[in-house]
Amino acid sequence: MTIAGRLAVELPGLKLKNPVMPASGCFGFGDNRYAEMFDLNELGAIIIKAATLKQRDGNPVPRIAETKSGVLNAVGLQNPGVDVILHDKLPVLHKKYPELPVVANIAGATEAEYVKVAQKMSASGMVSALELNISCPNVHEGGMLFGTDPTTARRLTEAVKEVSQVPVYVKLSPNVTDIVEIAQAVAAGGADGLSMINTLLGMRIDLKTRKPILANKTGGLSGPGIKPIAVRMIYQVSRAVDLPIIAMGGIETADDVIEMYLAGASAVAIGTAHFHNPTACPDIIEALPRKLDELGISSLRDLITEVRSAQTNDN
Amino acid sequence: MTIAGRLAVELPGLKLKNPVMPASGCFGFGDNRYAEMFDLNELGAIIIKAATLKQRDGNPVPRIAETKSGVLNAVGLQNPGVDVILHDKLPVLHKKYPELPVVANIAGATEAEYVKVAQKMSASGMVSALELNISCPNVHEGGMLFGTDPTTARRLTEAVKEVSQVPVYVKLSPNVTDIVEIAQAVAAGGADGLSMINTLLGMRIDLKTRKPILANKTGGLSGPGIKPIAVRMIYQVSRAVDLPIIAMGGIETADDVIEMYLAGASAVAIGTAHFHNPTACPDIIEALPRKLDELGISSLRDLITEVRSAQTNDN
Amino acid sequence: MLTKNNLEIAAQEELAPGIYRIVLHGEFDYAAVRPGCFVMLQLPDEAYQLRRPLAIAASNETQKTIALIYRVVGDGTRLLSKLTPGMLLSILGPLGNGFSLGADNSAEEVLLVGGGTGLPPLMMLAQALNEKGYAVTTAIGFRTASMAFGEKEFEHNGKLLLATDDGSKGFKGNVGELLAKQSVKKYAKVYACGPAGLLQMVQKRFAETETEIYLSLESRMACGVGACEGCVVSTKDGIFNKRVCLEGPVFDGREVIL
Amino acid sequence: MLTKNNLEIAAQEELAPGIYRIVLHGEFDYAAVRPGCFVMLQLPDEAYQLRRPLAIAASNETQKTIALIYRVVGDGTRLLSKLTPGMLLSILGPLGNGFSLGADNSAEEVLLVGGGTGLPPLMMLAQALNEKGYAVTTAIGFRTASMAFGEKEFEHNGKLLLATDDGSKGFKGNVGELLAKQSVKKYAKVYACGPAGLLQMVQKRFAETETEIYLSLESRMACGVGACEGCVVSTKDGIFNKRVCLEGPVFDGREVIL
Ligand SMILES: Cc1cc2nc3c(=O)[nH]c(=O)nc-3n(C[C@H](O)[C@H](O)[C@H](O)COP(=O)(O)OP(=O)(O)OC[C@H]3O[C@@H](n4cnc5c(N)ncnc54)[C@H](O)[C@@H]3O)c2cc1C
Ligand SMILES: Cc1cc2nc3c(=O)[nH]c(=O)nc-3n(C[C@H](O)[C@H](O)[C@H](O)COP(=O)(O)OP(=O)(O)OC[C@H]3O[C@@H](n4cnc5c(N)ncnc54)[C@H](O)[C@@H]3O)c2cc1C
Ligand SMILES: Cc1cc2nc3c(=O)[nH]c(=O)nc-3n(C[C@H](O)[C@H](O)[C@H](O)COP(=O)(O)O)c2cc1C
Ligand SMILES: Cc1cc2nc3c(=O)[nH]c(=O)nc-3n(C[C@H](O)[C@H](O)[C@H](O)COP(=O)(O)O)c2cc1C
Ligand code: FES
Ligand code: FES
Repeated sequence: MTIAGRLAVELPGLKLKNPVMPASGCFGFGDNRYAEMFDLNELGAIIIKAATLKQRDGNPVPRIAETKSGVLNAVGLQNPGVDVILHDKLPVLHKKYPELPVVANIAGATEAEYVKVAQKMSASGMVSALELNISCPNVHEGGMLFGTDPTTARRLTEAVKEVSQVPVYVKLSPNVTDIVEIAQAVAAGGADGLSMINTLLGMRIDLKTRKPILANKTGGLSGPGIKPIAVRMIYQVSRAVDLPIIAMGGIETADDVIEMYLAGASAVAIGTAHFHNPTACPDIIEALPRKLDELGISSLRDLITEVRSAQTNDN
Repeated sequence: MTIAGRLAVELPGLKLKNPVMPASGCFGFGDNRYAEMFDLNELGAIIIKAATLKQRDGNPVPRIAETKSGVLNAVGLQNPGVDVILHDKLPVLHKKYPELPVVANIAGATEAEYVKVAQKMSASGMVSALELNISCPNVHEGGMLFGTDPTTARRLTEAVKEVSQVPVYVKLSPNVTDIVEIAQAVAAGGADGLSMINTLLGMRIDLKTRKPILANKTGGLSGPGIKPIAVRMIYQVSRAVDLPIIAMGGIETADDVIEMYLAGASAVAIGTAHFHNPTACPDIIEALPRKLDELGISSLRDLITEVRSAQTNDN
Repeated sequence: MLTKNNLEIAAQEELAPGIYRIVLHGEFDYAAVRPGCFVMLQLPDEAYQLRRPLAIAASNETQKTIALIYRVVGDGTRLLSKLTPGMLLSILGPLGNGFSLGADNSAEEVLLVGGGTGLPPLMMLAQALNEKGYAVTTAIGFRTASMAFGEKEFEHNGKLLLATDDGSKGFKGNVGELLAKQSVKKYAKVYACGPAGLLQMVQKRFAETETEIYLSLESRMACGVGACEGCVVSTKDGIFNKRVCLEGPVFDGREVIL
Repeated sequence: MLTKNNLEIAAQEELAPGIYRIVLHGEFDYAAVRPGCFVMLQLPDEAYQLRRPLAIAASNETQKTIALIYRVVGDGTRLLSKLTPGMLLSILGPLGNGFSLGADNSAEEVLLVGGGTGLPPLMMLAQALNEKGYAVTTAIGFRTASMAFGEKEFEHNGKLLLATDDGSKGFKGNVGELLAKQSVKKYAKVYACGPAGLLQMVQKRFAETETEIYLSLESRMACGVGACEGCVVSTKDGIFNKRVCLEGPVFDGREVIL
């Protein structure tokens, strides 16, 4: 498969005809009714819901709350487990969309669990890259705890890199004092790329019940309200670490995509935007060429080069 | 002066007829045209703009950018210096509104500077409390650096407490991995209360110039988009630290105020809401009694007691 | 194929205090609508990230209209109630499985039980069942007489049992108490939609009977299409194994765990 | 006393591609309006936290209307351009110092220089100066003829010098080049509003003359009332010592540092 065109981008393990992919957890395994609304072959890639070693039931409901320009979720990594995903979910996805690159988001409660999931997933031949989720704020064991300490993050990255047969993108948590430090640690651990950002830890309280709306109490905040935080973090990290970044956090439009590229991104993922605009991905893909024209950008590849070299001069 | 009524609350140094005060930096020293729109005597208190030892010019413009349900600012603590404030600003405020409690936000580049400002401010007889700003994301020296390391935060609190003649509220930064740890540190340092949250570090990039909109590149994100983060942090901290909390971060309505109380707040400050609703404070004060009726809450004092005791049972 | 469409507000009226009926006009997959289906409605304000799930109360393919009936409970429905004819709303749907209607030309007796905002989907259901020949009885409850709505529609399609908490109209008490005074064995099917307490009451009341039980659930939703795992519910077969938006909102009352 | 008022959109029209004139009707402190004043307009969408500063282009106390003229540059002005008569907009104002007009019944020659969205406040200014007896000359520039607006208003109140970048109407070139061909010594006052480049040109051109220079500045604003220090500008007397919203937007061209 060759990729060409002004929207095409190339990242470790990912030759993408365009940079747009649904973010993990917001598009299941492609097996939902959003898939009736457009052809998933139009996507640059898809990042599937987190996979853990065993089936996870997730958190009690309510799992969803709304905030101004944001959404709180506490799904808690519900998934049928890596074996079922490899056996039931990915073959169906692969069969329906043979040319759609798949990025598998993986999570675990222990390093050993992460390693096993990585092993199985990457050996399947059905995924192009792994997205190492060290940033889920909604589970007590594992998740975000791996993403807030640089030493732990580095060690986990090394362990997963050791077994993975495909490139590994580490998905960073924004709930840290210094994201650059974590990015540098996972880079030192051998990460092939970064995915950022995961959700910010938040809460809503119901005035009548006086209790948090989410059964889990806290949840992860996503959506356009967090975009400025994502842009800042990507800007800081891309200047400090020489790894490609899959950007996410409140992207809704082609403008937002370009803003992420100007911050230092190489590709983008769309999560929360689906909830109000189910065709957010194809809409953005369609709008991008016009936006590039308007801004005098020849191609996204060129834009990446320009931004990265401007960064060097900046420093 | 006695305070009574269902909106009255009492915090160290602050006997407030209602819990609503403009947040630091969003209402100057009361010397702006918002003050034409309502009588500042209606306010519970006012938190004035940060004071530093010497005059500060602040950051270059643009200093303001808009985000979805949020605002980025990089004013950079522009102020005329503590002496001018004490000589020109506070006497005017005091004369016009003799019964309006004033909380003075103070900042510095070094511990010595903080201490001097605290000394002068608290000795003036014109302020009821200090708000120790260890969380400004928009200045390079000092500011947020004092608020992200527990040891530094504790030491600074101790130093300021030693000289202050009025209670000290420490204003915490949300840009940390573990806000509870910082809150515990400043509590150990002798803080009389907490103010939370300051702004989150963010950025917007202009698509045409390809540069950050703010001249300072990054800025502090405020407004309703960050409210869920503020609620979560106040909820966590109020369970871990036995200090009254002045809550801020996206409050726009009486509902938001009650949500903050349910999270663990004892009073509230309103910042960004002024920019679209200049009478946000009096509007909230007017709406609160109706909201209390609706929710069957007899008084804010009772609500604080109920929430704090429910917290104990929770733990 | 699922589509989102911009439908125009054709009319909006307040049926009872805080209860509105809004009629939307335009392209829609009318053929796919079944009683119990819902739509995800986008509010015309960018601060609202989530579409609101609302049941379809009526659908008219000829006139190209659907009607929704909603209660103002929060900011979103409050904004919706202020919108005026002519404005466009983005509607995703129809979604969900809908009620199982059973065979045509049946003369079986069926019971519909509703409360609060559970009534809208039952209105469409009552009509569909009546048209199929079923003998429909509907039992609904309100706080007080002035809050009642939908009576005419239900009476038009069968028998109506009305309860009000304060007795200002019909039976004094809630629907559960009303039904407690009745024999319910005769009903071949019972369909219920409303607050959790009402569904639990129906589930319990009919547990020992032969009656087929269909319960329509509510859940906080993000996607509405089975993509996010936000709206799950447990059944006898597993924990959180069903999505209200995709496998529901109607569940077998003997399977679902409330 | 400053107030915010809900004014009703009375009319909206597109004057030139992307340039709109909106007329608002209702209570407002008309007496306090001076040419060069602005309002802070709230967009009817909760995602927008900041009001938009827009100059008052016309004000009519008898009819209780103000007019604003704006260019669509971003999301906020795009939304504004889609709003229709009858809707209410929250307006804070009038704000800012406005232009210094000088004595009544003067016959002095004055020059107005404008470009882009700097024209609206000059329209009101031209009329006020003309009414006072001044001999008003206005020099304005556009990219091309089809983008021009306001010509009639300025011609009605004095002499108009028009430039277009492509020469499709009037002088070919920008306003600076147009003025370079003229003697400007005769003007007692010059008033300018527009992009930074234009203001700098005026500042430079008149530096060595006796002419009073009034420049109206733009700045990104949060409060618009002097509360946030967001909109500062430097003068000869100090760094960032003036707020565009409160001490401005009009500054003495010999004091302000651009
Ligand atoms: C399948 C389904 C069908 C429904 N049909 C109807 C109907 O026909 N008429 C009607 O009045 N109501 C119906 N509801 C409930 C309706 O969705 C909520 O009342 C509405 O979303 C509240 O929105 P709000 O913005 O006013 O409240 P807010 O509290 O401001 O909403 C905040 C968030 O919580 C969600 N939410 C709040 N309450 C509920 C609830 N009870 N159920 C699900 N989500 C909720 C909102 O959708 C939104 O995402 C239905 C719910 C579901 C799941
Ligand atoms: C005193 C004053 C008077 C003005 N009068 C007019 C006028 O009469 N006609 C007109 O067309 N424009 C005028 N402007 C500029 C106008 O405010 C902006 O074009 C407008 O705010 C852009 O809003 P937006 O949402 O479309 O753009 P966005 O880029 O989406 O706005 C984002 C934020 O940036 C601010 N912003 C963007 N551009 C400018 C700018 N050039 N100046 C100030 N803030 C900006 C917005 O107010 C908003 O806070 C004036 C500005 C000032 C300061
Ligand atoms: C409902 C929901 C479920 C999510 N599940 C996952 C997940 O399983 N793994 C993960 O790494 N991120 C998960 N995320 C985070 C998103 O992938 C994304 O990082 C985040 O939402 C920010 O992007 P957005 O603002 O575009 O949604 C989830 C987000 C949402 C809203
Ligand atoms: C323009 C602006 C200036 C601010 N200046 C200060 C300041 O000087 N000192 C300080 O502690 N916080 C400052 N803040 C932070 C606010 O006091 C407040 O903590 C924050 O904005 C969150 O509240 P809000 O969402 O209600 O605005 C400033 C905020 C804004 C928007
Ligand atoms: S709402 Fe997303 S799966 Fe049901
Ligand atoms: S915009 Fe706030 S001081 Fe001018």
